[in-house]
This record gives sequence, structure tokens and C-alpha cells, in this order.
Amino acid sequence: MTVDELKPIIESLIYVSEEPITVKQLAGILEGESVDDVQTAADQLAEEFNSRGGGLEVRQLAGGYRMTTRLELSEYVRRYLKSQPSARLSLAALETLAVIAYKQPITIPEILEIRGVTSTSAIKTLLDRRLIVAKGHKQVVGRPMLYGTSKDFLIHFGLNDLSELPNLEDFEDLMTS
Amino acid sequence: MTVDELKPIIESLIYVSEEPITVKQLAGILEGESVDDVQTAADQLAEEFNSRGGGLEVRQLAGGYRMTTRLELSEYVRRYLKSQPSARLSLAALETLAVIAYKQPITIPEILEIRGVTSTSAIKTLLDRRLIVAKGHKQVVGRPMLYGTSKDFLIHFGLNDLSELPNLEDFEDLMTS
Amino acid sequence: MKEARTQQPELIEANAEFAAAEDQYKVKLSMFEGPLDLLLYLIRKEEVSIYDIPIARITEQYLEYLRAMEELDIGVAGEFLVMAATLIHIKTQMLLPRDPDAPEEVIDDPRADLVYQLLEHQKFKGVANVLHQRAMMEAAAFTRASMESDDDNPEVAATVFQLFEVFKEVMDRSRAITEIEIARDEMTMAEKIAEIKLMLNNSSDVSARRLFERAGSRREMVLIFLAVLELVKELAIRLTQAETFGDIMILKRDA
Repeated sequence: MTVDELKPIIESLIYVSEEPITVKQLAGILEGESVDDVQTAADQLAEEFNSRGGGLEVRQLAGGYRMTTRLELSEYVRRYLKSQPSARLSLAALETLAVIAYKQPITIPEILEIRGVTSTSAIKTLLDRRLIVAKGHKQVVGRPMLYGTSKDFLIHFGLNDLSELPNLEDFEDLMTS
Repeated sequence: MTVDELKPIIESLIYVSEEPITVKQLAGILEGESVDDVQTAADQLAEEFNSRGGGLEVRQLAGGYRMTTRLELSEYVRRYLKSQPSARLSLAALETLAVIAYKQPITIPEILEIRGVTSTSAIKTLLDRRLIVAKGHKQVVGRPMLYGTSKDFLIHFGLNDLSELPNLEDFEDLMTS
Repeated sequence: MKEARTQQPELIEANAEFAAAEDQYKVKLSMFEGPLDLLLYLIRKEEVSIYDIPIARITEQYLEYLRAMEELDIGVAGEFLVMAATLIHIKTQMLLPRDPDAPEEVIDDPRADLVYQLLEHQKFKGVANVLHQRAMMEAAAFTRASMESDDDNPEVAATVFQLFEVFKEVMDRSRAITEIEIARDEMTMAEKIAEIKLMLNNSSDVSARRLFERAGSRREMVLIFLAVLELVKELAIRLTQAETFGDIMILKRDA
């Protein structure tokens, strides 16, 4: 199949997929097509689709492609769906999440050491919201559980992968500025 | 708003709507816009969207507009849906899986004893989903089959090996305080 | 992420709240999530450098806040007290005369660890703000309505912790229903056989009824029954019954 023939198929698959769909998954369905071709087609599709100026976008999230409404149109969509924005994370939960995101995998005692406060209730919230996941035990005395961020974390914060997190050092001189 | 400004909004509303969305509903969200303008915009949008030759279509169905994948692509969509795990695990299956994960290798009579109810259909589901595998026969009367978790189980739960399963202490670490 | 540095809603909010407060002590403890937040606030308020904290002054202020919190009957969390001890410790270290001969770079600044911790904490606070903004933005993106097929395809939809929770529930339930059975789960027929043999070594006969009455569960009763049958088969014991429906006596067979 040519790249141009692949594009409509990929568009339909991105649409039906509930989660961001990866190039690997796409290539698996498009039997016989090379991963490279699928990648090229998906990227071209995203660019073309997004340059239409329509109400929808194909975005790269959590390592895959996902179709969403354009951010600027949220007011109308929300009005139609009568949806409430989901419960905001507390500052404590966000700070704990930030520590986990940069220091993963990390244990609860290590988080305590960095934050200076216990974070168990924040961790429980983050687990319940599936923003973090357990990543096994640390091979130290007491074998505490290690935590890291999940795929839902990337989706929730609109990231394609962890490298898109802001540079921690950028926040070094906040106080002096 | 001009007709051209209405189109992206209508596109996003058709996309998020669960049912075919009517012109009347659209006009209700687009306060201040005439039904005629909304009708014109929706029709133009449908025509433009469909003439792209993409993987999606805006169709008029049941008196409203609806977005669907193109009929010719249904084969790929079906293939995708088939590649997805078939059903959410029932509580019975999840319980059985939990017992097997923590008590493996284990026989069906032993699971019965722990759960207090027969688990045969749950076991079948778990085998079908490749979350558990048979691990040989137990050397007791009747030589019942032993079951344990599979590699897919580890992958699914993001574990490297079974020692990474959370234990009671991990659980209590979270629950206390 | 430039916008994050100029616009920090949480910080601005916090500062505004402080400025508005006539009595700066009447601050909610909840504003300071932990001792590091309070310290950062004090450093900012005093307009001192985080790299050269006037430890005596900051410590004094810190302790004043703790006292005020206590007076206002706001429970002071243990972490705040730990930090107070750390500050006092650093303060005394700073008062110790330094070895004049030690080369400059060898001199450990007693504040170093604390400064590092504060800087790290500050960075994570900054990131938390960026994350917050990103989440708000992301909440504006909607995905398509659910389709019928969606109900069929979600994954197992459980985390390892939920798996453990389910396991724990099953075990608790199991324990509640058949506590004794579980407790004696390890019991085997071989153990029962040994037990009966031991009893017969101690006395010439054993009442079968009494033997079965000792059973804590149906499972154990079955095991005892099977053990008795096994012993009969092995010709190790013999069973006698004085009268119909009477007690069966187990007697040791002489080899």
C-alpha cells in the first residue's frame, strides 16, 4: 500500500481506538506494511488533519496517536456534554506526583525525605486515579514498594513521553527571580 | 459567527455526541445563531469533511449528524477491535486471578476451598485471556491440574517477576496514616 | 515552559493571602504543607538568599511561627518539630569556631544539606505548577463518545494493588467463614495416622467417638476417618463394638 492509501485507514483506527494507538499497534493491524511506512503515514496524516482548521486534532500522546477536539472549542463541547471538569488534584498530590515523575522508581520513605512530609494519602489518591503505578519492590531492608508514573499520567498531562517533562533545573532560580 | 466559524465547532460537537446530533441541538449550543445558518454550516461541513477522502465520514442518520468510520475500512476496524482483549474481567475472575497469583501453583479444588465457590468458568476466562497457564499435575489423588500466572499476566500488570507483587506490608504502608 | 516561571497561580495566591492578613501569624497551617514550605516562605519574606540563609534569624522566625500555631491551637505536625531541631542544630554548628588552617573548599557549610533540600523542594513545586496548568489545558480536549464496542474492550482494568486488595478480601472472607478449616489446612492424613498410633501407645484402646469429637472441622473428621480406615487396612488396629449403635473402640493390633 502507498503511504496515501495508508492514511485513511490510520485515521479510522485512531478514531476507534479508545487509548492513544501506537505505530506498533497500527502496523500490527496493517499486516505486511513496514513500521517505517506506517510511521510516515501517521505523521503525514496528523499534519494534514490538523492543518484543515477543523474541530478535531490528531495528537501524539503517551507514545501513540489520539484524536481529540481542539482545545479552543472546549467551551462549546462542555456546554453540550454538560460535563464538569474532573476533580483537581490537591497541591500536595501534584507535588508528590512531580517528585515521583522525576525520581521514579521511588519509595515512600524516599519521597518523605525529599518533601519533608509524609505523602501516603497523596500516594493513595494518585494510585486511585491511576496516575502512578507500583513498580515492584526495592531490594533494600524492608523491601518497600517502588512507584512510577503510568500511561494515564502521560495522557492526563498531555505528554507524549517523560522526556517532555519540563527541565527541573529551570526551576532552580525561581526565588531569586 | 460566520458559517466558516461555525463549522469547526459543529465538527467537534458531532464528534463527541453519543447519538446523531440534530440541527436543533446544535443551534441550542450555538446560542444566537439561526437554525438556518447552523443547517448550512453543518451541510457544508459534512460535504467538505467527506470529500477529503479521509478515514471518517459525517453522515446524516436518524435526523441528525454522526461521525463514523468509512464503510470500506470496516475490515481494518474489525481487525483492530478483535485485537483488543474481549471483555472486562468479572469480580469472580479477578478474585480467582488474585488467589492464583498469590497462591500459585494451585489446583481448582484448592481455589474452591479459599473462595468458597466454584471457579471453573472464571478459570476458563483467565485461560482464554492467557492470564494464567496450566503448570502440570499435582501429585495427589486425582492428579488435579495446577495453575499459575503467565508471562502475559506480568506484562499486563507491569511486573518483572512475581516477587514484585505488593504484599500485606505494602498495603498497610498505604492504609495507615 | 516559560509561562510557568512567570505565572505561578498557587504562589501568587499564597502571597496575596499573606499580604491581606493583618496579623501574619493568623495563617492557616494548611498553607504550609510541610516545614520546607514554611522555610521557603520565610526566606522569601525576609528577602534573603537561599544560598546564604541567615540561619539564626530564620530559625528564630521559624520557631515563632510554631509557637503561634500552637497558641492558635493549630496542631503542629511532627515534621515541623523535626525541622526545628535541624535548624537549631545547624545554628549551633555555625557558632563553632572553624579550623583557620583548613583550606576554604574543605570547610563544610552546615547549611549545605538544608539548602539542597530547599532547592529541590522548590523545583518540584515549580513542576507541580506546570503539571497543574497542563492538566487544566488537557481537560479542554475531549475524545469521542463511547461506542458499543468500547464496553467489550477495556483491559483487565485492575492495578496490582487492586489485585492484592481483592486477594486480601477473599482471604479475610475465607477466614471468617471457615476459620478452623484454614487453620488446620496443613493437616494431612499421615499426621492423623501418627496421632492415632501415639494415642494407642499410651492407652490400650481409644473411643472412636471421642476421637471424632476432637475434630475441629468436617475436613479433619474426614481425615480421621480415612486414617482409621488406613490403619485397619494396614492391620495396625482393629475395631470393636460392644453393642449396636454403641461406641466403637479402636484397639491396637499386636504385630
